[in-house]
Amino acid sequence: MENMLYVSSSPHIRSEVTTQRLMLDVIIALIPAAFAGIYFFGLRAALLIAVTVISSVVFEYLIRKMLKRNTTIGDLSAVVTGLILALNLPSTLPVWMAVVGSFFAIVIVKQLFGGLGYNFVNPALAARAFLIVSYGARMTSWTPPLTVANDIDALSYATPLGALKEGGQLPNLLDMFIGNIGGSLGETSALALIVGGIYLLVRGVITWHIPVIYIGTVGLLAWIIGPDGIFTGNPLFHILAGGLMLGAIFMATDYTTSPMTKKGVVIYAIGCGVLTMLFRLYTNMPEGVSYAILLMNVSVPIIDRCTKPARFGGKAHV
Amino acid sequence: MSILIPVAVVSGLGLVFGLGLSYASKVFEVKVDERISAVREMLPGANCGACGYSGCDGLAEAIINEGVHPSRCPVGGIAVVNAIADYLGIDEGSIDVNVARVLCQGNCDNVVFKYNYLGIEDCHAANALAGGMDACSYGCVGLGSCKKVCQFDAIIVENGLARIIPEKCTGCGNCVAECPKSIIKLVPVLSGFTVKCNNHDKGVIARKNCKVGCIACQRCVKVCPSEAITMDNNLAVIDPEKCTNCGQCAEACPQKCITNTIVKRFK
Amino acid sequence: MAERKKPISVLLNGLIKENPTLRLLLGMCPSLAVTTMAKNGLGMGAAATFVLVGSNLVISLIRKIVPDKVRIPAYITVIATFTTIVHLLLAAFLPELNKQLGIYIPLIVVNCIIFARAEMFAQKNGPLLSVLDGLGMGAGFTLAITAIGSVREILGAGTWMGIPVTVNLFEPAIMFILPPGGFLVMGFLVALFNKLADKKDKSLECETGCEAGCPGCSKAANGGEA
Amino acid sequence: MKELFAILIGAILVENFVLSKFLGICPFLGVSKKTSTALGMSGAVVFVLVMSQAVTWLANEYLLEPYNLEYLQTITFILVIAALVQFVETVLKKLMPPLYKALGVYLPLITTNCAVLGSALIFVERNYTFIEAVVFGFAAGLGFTLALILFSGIRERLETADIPEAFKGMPITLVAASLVSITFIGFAGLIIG
Amino acid sequence: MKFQGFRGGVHPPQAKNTMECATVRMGIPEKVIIPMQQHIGALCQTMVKKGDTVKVGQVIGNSDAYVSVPIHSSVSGTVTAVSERIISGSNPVVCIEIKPDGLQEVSEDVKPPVVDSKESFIKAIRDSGLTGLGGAGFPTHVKLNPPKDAKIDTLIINGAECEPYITSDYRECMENTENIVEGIKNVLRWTGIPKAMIGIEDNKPEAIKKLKKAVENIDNISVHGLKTLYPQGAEKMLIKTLTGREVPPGKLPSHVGCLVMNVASVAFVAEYLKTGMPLIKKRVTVDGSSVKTPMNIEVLIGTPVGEVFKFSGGFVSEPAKIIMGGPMMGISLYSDEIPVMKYTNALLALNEKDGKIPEENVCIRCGRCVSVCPMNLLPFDIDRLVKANQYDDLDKYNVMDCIECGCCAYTCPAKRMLTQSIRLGKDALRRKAKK
Amino acid sequence: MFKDIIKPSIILFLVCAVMTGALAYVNGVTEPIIDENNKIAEQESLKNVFSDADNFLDAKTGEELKTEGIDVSDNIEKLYTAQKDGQSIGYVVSVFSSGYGGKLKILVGIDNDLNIKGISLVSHNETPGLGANAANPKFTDQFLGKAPQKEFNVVKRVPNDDSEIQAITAATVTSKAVTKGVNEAVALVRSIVGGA
Ligand SMILES: Cc1cc2nc3c(=O)[nH]c(=O)nc-3n(C[C@H](O)[C@H](O)[C@H](O)COP(=O)(O)O)c2cc1C
Ligand SMILES: Cc1cc2nc3c(=O)[nH]c(=O)nc-3n(C[C@H](O)[C@H](O)[C@H](O)COP(=O)(O)O)c2cc1C
Ligand SMILES: Cc1cc2nc3c(=O)[nH]c(=O)nc-3n(C[C@H](O)[C@H](O)[C@H](O)COP(=O)(O)O)c2cc1C
Ligand SMILES: Cc1cc2nc3c(=O)[nH]c(=O)nc-3n(C[C@H](O)[C@H](O)[C@H](O)CO)c2cc1C
Ligand code: SF4
Ligand code: SF4
Ligand code: SF4
Ligand code: SF4
Ligand code: FES
Repeated sequence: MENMLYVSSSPHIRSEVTTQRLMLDVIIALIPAAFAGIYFFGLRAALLIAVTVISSVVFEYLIRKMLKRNTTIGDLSAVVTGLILALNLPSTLPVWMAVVGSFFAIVIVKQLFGGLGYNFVNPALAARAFLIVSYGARMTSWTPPLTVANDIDALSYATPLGALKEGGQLPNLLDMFIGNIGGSLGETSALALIVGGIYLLVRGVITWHIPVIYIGTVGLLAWIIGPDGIFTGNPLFHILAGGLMLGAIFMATDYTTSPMTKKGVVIYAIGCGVLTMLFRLYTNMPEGVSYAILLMNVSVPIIDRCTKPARFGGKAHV
Repeated sequence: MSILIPVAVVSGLGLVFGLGLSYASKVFEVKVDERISAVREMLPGANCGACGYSGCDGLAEAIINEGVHPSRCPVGGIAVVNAIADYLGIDEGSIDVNVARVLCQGNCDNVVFKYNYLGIEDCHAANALAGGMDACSYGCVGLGSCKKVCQFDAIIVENGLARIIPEKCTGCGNCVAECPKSIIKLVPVLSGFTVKCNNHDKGVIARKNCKVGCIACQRCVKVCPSEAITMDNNLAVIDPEKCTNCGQCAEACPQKCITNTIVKRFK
Repeated sequence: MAERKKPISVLLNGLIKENPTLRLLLGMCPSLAVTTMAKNGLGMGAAATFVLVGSNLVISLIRKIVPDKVRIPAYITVIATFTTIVHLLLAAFLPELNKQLGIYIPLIVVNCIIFARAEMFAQKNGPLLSVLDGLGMGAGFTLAITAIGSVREILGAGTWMGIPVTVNLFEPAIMFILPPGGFLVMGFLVALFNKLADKKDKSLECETGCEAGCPGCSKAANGGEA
Repeated sequence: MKELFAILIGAILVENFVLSKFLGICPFLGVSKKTSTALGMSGAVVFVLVMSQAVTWLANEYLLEPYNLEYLQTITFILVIAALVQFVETVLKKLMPPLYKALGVYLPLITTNCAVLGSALIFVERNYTFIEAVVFGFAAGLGFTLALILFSGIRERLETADIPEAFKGMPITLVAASLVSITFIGFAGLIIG
Repeated sequence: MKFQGFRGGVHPPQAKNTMECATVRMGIPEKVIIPMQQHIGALCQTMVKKGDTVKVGQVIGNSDAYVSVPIHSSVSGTVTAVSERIISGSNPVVCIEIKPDGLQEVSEDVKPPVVDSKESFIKAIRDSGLTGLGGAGFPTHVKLNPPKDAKIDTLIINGAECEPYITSDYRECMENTENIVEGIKNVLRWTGIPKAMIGIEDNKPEAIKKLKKAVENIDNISVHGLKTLYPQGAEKMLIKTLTGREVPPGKLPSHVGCLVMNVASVAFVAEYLKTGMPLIKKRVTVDGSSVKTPMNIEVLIGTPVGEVFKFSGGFVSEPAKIIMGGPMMGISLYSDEIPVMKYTNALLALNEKDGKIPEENVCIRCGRCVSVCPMNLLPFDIDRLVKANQYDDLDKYNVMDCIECGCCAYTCPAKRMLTQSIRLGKDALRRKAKK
Repeated sequence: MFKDIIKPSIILFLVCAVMTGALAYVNGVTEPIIDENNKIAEQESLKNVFSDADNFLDAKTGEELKTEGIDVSDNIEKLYTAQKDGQSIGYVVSVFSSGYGGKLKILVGIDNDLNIKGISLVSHNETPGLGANAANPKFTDQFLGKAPQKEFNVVKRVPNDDSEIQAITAATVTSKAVTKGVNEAVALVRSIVGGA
């Protein structure tokens, strides 16, 4: 034998799935939602998407360089973060604020904690929360979709949930399903998001547990706690409104910030659902998905700790 | 009046609490030995466990309760031992100041490899796979398991070989226990010439595997004026008690595996 | 404590090497709560310094006569007295600031810095050194929280000491004057300070600074494990 | 009853002592390294908060108010709390060693914990009744517990994270606290009752 | 019978290219190298020295220890060396090198054993040199003689062969069906176990059919098709699938009334009782991307793997990695001088592309490792602690339960070396326990 | 006995006594000043919302008003009477309302003709930059002038008439809370002065 052989510990084969491939799949799955956003909110939406994605990648590159670490933009997770952040922004947001959001997501939430896999809250969502807290007015000035823009006062267009809170005119469910309503540029079209979600399911990137249980919990609670007493709610309205679809399919499922075990995932998804409805119904904020997911992110370490799988052939140890 | 009432209220409280607390501490008194915490304070606080107790707290307890001698702590050195001995009024005893030494010079340039290792950077991990990638099965694997356990940053691994910085090493022995090849030895700081090799293979094999390994040619044995060198299963060993640091062995060694490791600081 | 301490080094100690806020991480609550504005930092710092100096002085004077059993209540009484005095003075002469600082003024009494200095320093040293230590620590505290306040005010409100400074540069991010901003700015400043301050001296870094058994320090954490 | 519930939820979620009121930060940062220690500390804090709220309320009602001595609140409260804590500690040590082992080490740390004195000052400010004050103390303790437990889980995870050198230790802990605090802002607008 | 199954598992590509390759017998090699430890248990002492002549079946290594088996010469010839070599573990093992004389003269000790009681049966099994042929290499006579208080009610015959590439057990089932059935009967008879179950993964329908036919008329032997899912063949999983019982941590199959034997092991029992020829040869699958003609070969134990490859027709490309065993559990060899041993069931030669292991990336907490681990462990967490040198916290994670199946590392998208990390953790815990 | 119990107690007693003595002294000095400060501050804040007045009579609390048979909502804290040259020219109402971050306290100055003279947010816990902007004159000035017959209404666009109040962007909750407080204050004064 002339050449030196490789020696390594078993197993000697690895599956085809790679981090990069998973992230690429998420990007592909988000494309319908991104296009829906551009369709309904115009080129401004496209600009915001481009800006957040590029700035996220650039920040990721620069901060790793600064910290003298290897470059990780190749794993595409920064692209996912940028894309999801963009979909969470109103299309009117000043561009520089979107860049600040990317900075917060990538540098403070992700890389300060060690980068991919180490952050304990969802970077894109934390950045959104940061922007809401910092620039509340800008983050809640919704414009109507281009398709309905001409006849209504542009400045005060309400999202479905906003309208529910303020007693405005509720949009019809079909518009909500297609995305012909106000809101963040990527959250309005349930259709596009579901298409993406099915792609992720088929590719095995996510399992059905989080989206289905999350959305199911919201629907159930919406039905139970109706406006006219118990069991009078309209689950479909709450399911299609706000950022629930985007949140349940793409954000609550983020690996890094969701539990590791099946049991944990169930608790987590139910928690997300309950908190979402708590925020929607019992706070002054019309929308609760972001904070619900963030709060459950924060609880993940404890959930993980309490849901260690039972030992094979015996009781769980500690 | 405006002064009397407040004074009465607060100092009344003070009196009540003073009485209550003093009384309670008398009634509910639980003895603790202050000496333990005093000794604990004097120990270095590295919690390295080199003394064989559960960290410095453990040793402090053992010193007081079991009469263990303070020189059990190899880390603090004479100063700490003296301080504790003074405090407890006991004999200082003697402590050997030891320093760790890696008995191998087989870095990536010197040693021949037998395979291409793909795996975790850890000596135990590589060692589990056919004894590591070095053709010499006695030598330093060079993936730094020792470095990971040294709390004093005294070990660096360069070019596939661990090296100990004697100025930083406290002789705690953690690395000695960790090395899968058992090639780190604690030696008295003042010992000078050392055979930096651990290879017990026959000369031919040793020469084939490593450029700087001991090939058991016995030249050092012959040249040593104080008969301090013996052969142990194909490996030269220097007895520090007998060694006079004359350095003739180092010159005689064709493989250059005897070196003067005495450190300036200790001279 | 055999070695003699130099008054100057005692005074300067608190500024950087053992900066109570950024190095020893004592008295975190006021450092975070009142620092929404630089001005509050100054006010809070001055108030705390007054209490520190006063209590250090009194405690170093009475340290020999107070028996161990009632040491804690006695010291606390002293500290509480000075705190109340400050509170009353503020209410009388600077009512605006008093309102801004709210319950954090009476809370100076439980500020770990003060108790820690009483236990660590005044307890063991004479009045002169104790006063200097109080001054140094107080100055360090003031400096630190004014710095935190400045950063938060500039980023979060676009003003400094109430003066607009960023008018057209950027829209201030309100988060910085809310609780999360406090933690964030503090985190960055501590990181910066660790980098600036004596690098070799790692052990001091937050973990083992306080010997008074103050909550912030590792003794608390380790205590639970033992 | 509804009032009490509002106080309870309010103090746990909306005005969480640690995350939005900045009270009790020192133990929050100091004792959150391990979930087990966090549990111990939380237990001790809840215990002391409930006891001290009761005692300080009584002291305020029957010693200070009758004589118009409100300005002595600080000194009286802190004295009462210090004595209480020390007394409890001594008694526990002797009578209930297991409980002392679990809570004891934290007790002395609590005297200098803003949360205890802070909640006493707050009940005065808000004119709470005895029951309300005690419930408030209990809820504040629970809020502290919630924050501490969640945070300890996160910190255990940070333990093995690959954090930049300058941020290792306290700085990253503070940044993490900031993020947790952002998430709690979600509760800020909770309409209770 | 209901499929109970186990949790987790993975589906690596099967690559069973040699299913239809009937076993070819390889001749006598240039030299054989026989290590004195080919089993779990005590090392054997050498019974011969350099220069001695030995015959086929002659005992050349033995030990007084109970958990150990004798080692026989697989050739007749002259001992040319007795020396320590590194095989695959960290410590060198004494090996006897024999130069065959080509005559294959059989030792006079080789004769059918007289078996008339359980004791004599156990003794015969020990003398046969049989250690588990399923890959673990545990001395079979120890297994067959469980502690008195263990009531064994089921003999499980492991024909799962869940690893990719390997088909040697399948060939065993196809070519040696009678011996398998007879071996089972023998074991049942002498150990008093009432029934036997044969488990075979359902990607081998022919074998299932054939064995079903063979046991048609036997009441207490049944054949079960198993879902094709790695690591179906691991004994704890197999027991769970076939009987629904879970072997508790740290306990043996006998704890739940089971005894697991590989198909080749039982077939060998039958053969030995008939002929008395000890374990000197092994059926080995030769495959992999560098191998020209994948095939099943019957090889004399001690044959250097290089010669086996040469016999199979050599390589299409320079191999970058040689694996003894399957790709999931096998050991990668550093040299082609390493001999085939009793437990060797496959030899794989992989080319550069297949042989290289991708670089580790950071864990993205995807949870895949957790969901595939058949032992319900948290591989990412163990890995995290091991990498951080935090061995103290490791006890809580049941590290010792890991069966090193490799599912976690196989499935990890970040390509983390989880199984190796866990081995390291086990190693550290063992060292700690020793201290 | 003495050393263990009595002595510590005496010392603690003495420390407390001395310290409290000092405190009581300081309090003696500062108390009048603080009281004075508070009074001035109160007058100032009242004057802020009713600059025409030169004196404010001591307040009546909501409870007291109730006993006088005036219909007041629970949110009314106090009612001050504003005087000019000894003549009552109007009222200042201190009213609570619940905003985004909890209670708001609002002072509303209203003259006898139901003209709103001034509004100020005395204390609130609203989010800086959002709800807190309700304290800005930009928002509060919308209320000045004659109180509408019905009530003030919050709208999210440019107001059409004087009874409409434009909400602060993204702080509708606060805007509504302030408006509700003002409406209650107006209702109270209306019931006192009658009709107009
Ligand atoms: C120390 C030790 C003792 C064992 N003792 C027995 C035994 O008494 N009875 C038995 O049936 N198997 C025994 N085994 C064998 C195991 O049950 C098992 O077959 C062997 O470890 C291989 O497992 P695997 O093939 O799943 O890898 C023992 C194994 C070891 C390592
Ligand atoms: C992950 C794993 C996979 C295994 N796969 C098989 C297999 O496919 N076939 C087999 O006979 N033994 C397999 N084994 C070994 C069995 O656990 C067990 O040791 C063997 O069946 C016992 O029989 P033996 O002692 O006759 O070898 C596997 C072990 C492990 C840990
Ligand atoms: C962190 C945060 C703080 C907020 N603060 C206030 C506030 O102080 N006052 C307020 O009216 N709304 C506040 N809001 C917004 C409300 O939740 C709600 O969105 C808004 O009042 C609805 O008004 P709009 O219809 O004008 O958007 C805040 C929201 C967030 C997320
Ligand atoms: C299914 C899936 C969902 C993801 N969702 C998010 C997300 O909501 N926000 C985000 O910043 N990154 C997301 N990522 C990318 C990546 O996991 C994330 O940046 C990590 O949290 C960084 O450590 C997602 C990745 C995957 C595979
Ligand atoms: S080099 Fe070894 S003996 Fe020396 S301090 Fe480090 S671990 Fe201890
Ligand atoms: S000395 Fe030992 S532990 Fe250190 S690198 Fe070499 S082989 Fe590894
Ligand atoms: S190798 Fe161990 S940890 Fe990994 S899947 Fe298999 S049993 Fe689980
Ligand atoms: S499979 Fe790999 S990336 Fe996924 S959780 Fe496990 S170790 Fe992490
Ligand atoms: S300052 Fe608040 S607990 Fe220390």
